[in-house]
Amino acid sequence: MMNVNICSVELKNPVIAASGTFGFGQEYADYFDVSRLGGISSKGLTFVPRQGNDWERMHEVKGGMMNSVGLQNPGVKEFIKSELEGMRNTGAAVIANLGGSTVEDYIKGAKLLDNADVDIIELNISCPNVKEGGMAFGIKSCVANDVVRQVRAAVKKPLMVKLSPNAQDIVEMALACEEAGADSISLVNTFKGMAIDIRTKKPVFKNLFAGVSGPAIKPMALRMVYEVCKAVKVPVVGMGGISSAEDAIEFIMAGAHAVQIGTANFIKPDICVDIIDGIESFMKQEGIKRIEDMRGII
Amino acid sequence: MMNVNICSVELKNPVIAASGTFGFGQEYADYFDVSRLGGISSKGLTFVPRQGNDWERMHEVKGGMMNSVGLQNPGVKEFIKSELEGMRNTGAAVIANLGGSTVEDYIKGAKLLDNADVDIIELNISCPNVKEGGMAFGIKSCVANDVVRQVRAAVKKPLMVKLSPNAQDIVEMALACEEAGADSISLVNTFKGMAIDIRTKKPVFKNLFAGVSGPAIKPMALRMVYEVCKAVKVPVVGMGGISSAEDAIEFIMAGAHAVQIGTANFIKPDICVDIIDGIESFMKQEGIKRIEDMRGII
Amino acid sequence: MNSKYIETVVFENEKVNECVYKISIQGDFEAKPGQFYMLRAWDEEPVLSRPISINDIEGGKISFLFQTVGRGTNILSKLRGGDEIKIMGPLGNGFDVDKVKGKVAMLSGGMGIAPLNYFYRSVMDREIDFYAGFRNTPYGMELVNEHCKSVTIATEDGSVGKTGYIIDHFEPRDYDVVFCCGPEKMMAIVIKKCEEAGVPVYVSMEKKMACGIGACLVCTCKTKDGNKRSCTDGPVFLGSELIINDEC
Amino acid sequence: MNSKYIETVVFENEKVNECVYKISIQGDFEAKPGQFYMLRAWDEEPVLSRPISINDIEGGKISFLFQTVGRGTNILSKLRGGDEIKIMGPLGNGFDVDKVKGKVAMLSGGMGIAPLNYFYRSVMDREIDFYAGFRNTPYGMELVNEHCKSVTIATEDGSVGKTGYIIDHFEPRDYDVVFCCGPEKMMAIVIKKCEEAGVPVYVSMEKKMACGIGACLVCTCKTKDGNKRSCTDGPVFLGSELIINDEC
Ligand SMILES: Cc1cc2nc3c(=O)[nH]c(=O)nc-3n(C[C@H](O)[C@H](O)[C@H](O)COP(=O)(O)OP(=O)(O)OC[C@H]3O[C@@H](n4cnc5c(N)ncnc54)[C@H](O)[C@@H]3O)c2cc1C
Ligand SMILES: Cc1cc2nc3c(=O)[nH]c(=O)nc-3n(C[C@H](O)[C@H](O)[C@H](O)COP(=O)(O)OP(=O)(O)OC[C@H]3O[C@@H](n4cnc5c(N)ncnc54)[C@H](O)[C@@H]3O)c2cc1C
Ligand SMILES: Cc1cc2nc3c(=O)[nH]c(=O)nc-3n(C[C@H](O)[C@H](O)[C@H](O)COP(=O)(O)O)c2cc1C
Ligand SMILES: Cc1cc2nc3c(=O)[nH]c(=O)nc-3n(C[C@H](O)[C@H](O)[C@H](O)COP(=O)(O)O)c2cc1C
Ligand code: FES
Ligand code: FES
Repeated sequence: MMNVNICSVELKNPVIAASGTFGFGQEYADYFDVSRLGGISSKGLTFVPRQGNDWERMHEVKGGMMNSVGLQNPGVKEFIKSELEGMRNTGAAVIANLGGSTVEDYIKGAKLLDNADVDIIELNISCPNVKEGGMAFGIKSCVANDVVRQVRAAVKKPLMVKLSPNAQDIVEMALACEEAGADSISLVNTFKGMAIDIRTKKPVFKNLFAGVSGPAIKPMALRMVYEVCKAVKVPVVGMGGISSAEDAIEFIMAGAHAVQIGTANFIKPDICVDIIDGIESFMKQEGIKRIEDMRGII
Repeated sequence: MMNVNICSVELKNPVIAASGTFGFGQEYADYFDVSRLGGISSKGLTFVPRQGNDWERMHEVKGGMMNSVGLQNPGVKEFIKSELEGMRNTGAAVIANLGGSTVEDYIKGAKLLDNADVDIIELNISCPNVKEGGMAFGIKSCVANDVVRQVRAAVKKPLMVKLSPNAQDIVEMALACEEAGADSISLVNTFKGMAIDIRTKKPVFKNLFAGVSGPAIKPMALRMVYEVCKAVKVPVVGMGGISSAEDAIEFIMAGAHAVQIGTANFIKPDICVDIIDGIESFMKQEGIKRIEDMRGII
Repeated sequence: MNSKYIETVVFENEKVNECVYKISIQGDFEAKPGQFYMLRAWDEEPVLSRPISINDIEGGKISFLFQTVGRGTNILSKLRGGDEIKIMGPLGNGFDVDKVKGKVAMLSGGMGIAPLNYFYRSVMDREIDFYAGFRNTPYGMELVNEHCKSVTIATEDGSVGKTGYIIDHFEPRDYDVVFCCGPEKMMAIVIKKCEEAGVPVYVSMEKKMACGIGACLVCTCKTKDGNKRSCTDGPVFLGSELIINDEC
Repeated sequence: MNSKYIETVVFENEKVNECVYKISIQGDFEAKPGQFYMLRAWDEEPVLSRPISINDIEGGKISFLFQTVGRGTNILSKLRGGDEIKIMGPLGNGFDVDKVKGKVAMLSGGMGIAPLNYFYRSVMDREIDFYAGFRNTPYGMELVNEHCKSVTIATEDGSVGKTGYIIDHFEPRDYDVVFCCGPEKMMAIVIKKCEEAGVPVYVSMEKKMACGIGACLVCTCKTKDGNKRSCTDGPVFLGSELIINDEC
């Protein structure tokens, strides 16, 4: 009843833990049965290991938080060697989130993942916290089209492309990625925001800007997901501020095949289970048989 | 100490009540001495009177609200006849916020205001709640450039152009408006968002989308104000989610000459006074003599 | 300035039933029946205050009767004596007591009893037929039950009084004027019934509000005379002036 | 699953001074000194929970000593017995009691007393010199004062004990190992002093946290072995491993 199919990968339910908020899937095992999840998107990986950003990495704001982690990760190779098995053992579908600074890095990372035991590669062309890259690919759709096309040509695994809400035109961006061969679109990543420490009279973040996530961004994220669902034919995975089953259902009704839960994991460690159970009981109450029966219903 | 000068209009302090949240300036008189305000921006006016949108006009979200009022207003003529004197009598600088569906309407409205006793015309090219117009001007900078240029040619009064955060490129947009003759830039208007009623399985708003305002949008608004301040030479008036003196100071440190307070008026009717007093006491604590001494200090 | 915005404390918060509470606040309050206050017992979240009608002003206290619906009323329900609360009001036009003349009916549906209680107190000396509908157990009827000679109660489950909706037990033809407060659907039917019978009916509208004082225009009702603000032009409207449809 | 996330109620919330409170919760708690919990007494706002060290576990209760700083701790300060609270933990590596050997100094600055109280309780049988600095009136020192033979207190205003910063009255050379918890600036100085004296020092870092369990990487400290998560690899680090600068 709850199962969904995204780029020919079957998820037991439409709830996926979002990249960067759920480590490599083990950290939450003390708090709930992680196998309940439809899927887990790994911390953003890059071909080369990264230490991430210095200085302040987090700042809380009304209705959410800002982060500037800057893709700290052990690199794709080390991920495959040390983390993948544990992630696979969670029993949830394994989505490898891949960032990059250059097209070459994306391709090299994607090729390694293509030969590893991951279900889906989620191409993050939208990380606002890495100066040299990522974000650069997520603003203009022609640039995105190019990187997606090249990565597509290099791998066989299902390719999900994760969009930035900071794109100049989110619909054009989604269409460009679909045209370039994306099997699925996920959105949104964090919104580019800023904070100033008025006592020190300096920006809170060394990079000046950081990514805003959490309930505060939900109305904008939902709008973008709706617009993209109307435009593309490939399945869409929606996210941005989801913190309840009701929120998740809104995204599904807007047309999303599945949803990802990020910041809300910090509100309550087993919130994904509440959301899964909440969707199921809503469907029972409303006599909705399958997820697809309410997908895009509005 | 607190006074600021925007397009040669002197405000006694940098705090302005934002358009659409403060009526025509009288409504709050039962709650505080409205003459304390630096300025008041009127409810959005159009050349032709408008009844505004039907159906639901408001939906509360985490950290803010969504509105779809749709520029209900008595029209510029009636404003000048019945409301302007009262607004003038508040003792705050009078900013007439002008919306429109066509360039002709903008010009006709602006000309009437040009001959009336208003201090500044704030050209709203960014209202997301009017299907036929407004928003159309606020997305692409070439379109904005054109309307601003034509209105500029038609009026002598100081022209402040209010940008939408939904612009494809906020910096390009600001530059285009400056180039077209704007004496000042104000930003941001509301973010385009969406909400779905999962029980009725319908969008909450008849227009599908509505404008998000309030504390939730502050980090994004501040970032945009900062970027625009870096780019343009004309004075910038910043807004978006400001609900405390600290927030206001962040915008000023990001480079804004003044700030506008919108949704926060609904949190506490005399919040503008708290913000004015709070800025003043911060400056005393920090030994800052004039507003411009902390403007753009970061 | 004698501000209508007051930061004060709760005197008492009484649990009336499973999901209905009555908050009282001490002070020297004066207001018209049918007026309301914007209540707030939190700092920043939720962003907006909640419009709640005056349920009573009596013995140096104002009281509000409310039902837990969502975020705001749930916070309100948890308040205890001494807790901070901010109230802004009285707001709105209120009921016109001068219109309470001749044969008068008051009609409440569910929580609609809240403003009608205080309205009833203000005109208790006159002859009024009171009709009150509830889903199940009635509440908030003490004053009316004690003083009103003609009280008709209906409950949807028939547990008290007549069974079904109160409007099914109400006939406007017998009256010179009708006052009604209840769910939108109920009021729509009452307006229609009264129109057919040629009897004026005053209804209190419940629209979502942001400012509560006429500045933001999110609370408008469609009327024959254009869009009107429920918070200042209302919440009480003459039924025949409203354009009632699924959009209002 | 025996979850480390518990929804429970406050047993007592004691006001220690103007801006310091001690919350206790009943239950059968077990944890290492220096570990912490994520506390939350609100639904959605603020979004994040607040990391607070274990101040004591004793008599079937766990307690947290905290200072009001901003949004979260202000809500915590208003809690009363019976109010709902959610706690997640114990988290972090904690202090290693086996390292408490030879001549030992414990050093707290301000609220740094919070974890050191429970640490002290766990090793009370050993000989420890305790140094505690406060801005003005000391707090949270009951256990230490009662049992510790050597307590040095300094207050910035000189109202109690020595005058000035506690670090000015502390000489690491005399010790085999030092444990320290206090403001970042103080710890930076202590680390430097101990390094110069060749004495190992363990410090408890206070970084902003989101998940508290190692999943989000917002709480990292720079160490000679790369970035480490304060919430799981810490909060206790060996001073000589940290790269201390204005960025950490
Ligand atoms: C003039 C007026 C008088 C009222 N008097 C009473 C009263 O005496 N007793 C009582 O129980 N209720 C009364 N209501 C309804 C009451 O305002 C809502 O039940 C309450 O706002 C719900 O808030 P919430 O946070 O619990 O619900 P949520 O659903 O979380 O609220 C979300 C938003 O919708 C608004 N909202 C939700 N339901 C309503 C509604 N029915 N009317 C207006 N806004 C709504 C809220 O104010 C808020 O902005 C009155 C409403 C109005 C307009
Ligand atoms: C492991 C650990 C143990 C701690 N133990 C204690 C303790 O026992 N007693 C005590 O009083 N304080 C302790 N702190 C500090 C405490 O977490 C902060 O004072 C508290 O989070 C401030 O929250 P706020 O909402 O009141 O402040 P705000 O300034 O509103 O908080 C905004 C954000 O910054 C974070 N933050 C602010 N100050 C700090 C800080 N000093 N450290 C970490 N995050 C911060 C908050 O958690 C929140 O995410 C500890 C911190 C850590 C990391
Ligand atoms: C601390 C943190 C780290 C993140 N790291 C990544 C990342 O490495 N790769 C990525 O694609 N998205 C990353 N994100 C973005 C989230 O996956 C998600 O797109 C975003 O937070 C919006 O969803 P939310 O509001 O539910 O958190 C991160 C988010 C947070 C809060
Ligand atoms: C109810 C409402 C009505 C508004 N109407 C207008 C308007 O008529 N013209 C305009 O330029 N902006 C309008 N705005 C936008 C505000 O002026 C402001 O740009 C926006 O709300 C962001 O600021 P805030 O977060 O402080 O509210 C409106 C906002 C709200 C909430
Ligand atoms: S609520 Fe703002 S005008 Fe009525
Ligand atoms: S707080 Fe998330 S990793 Fe430490």
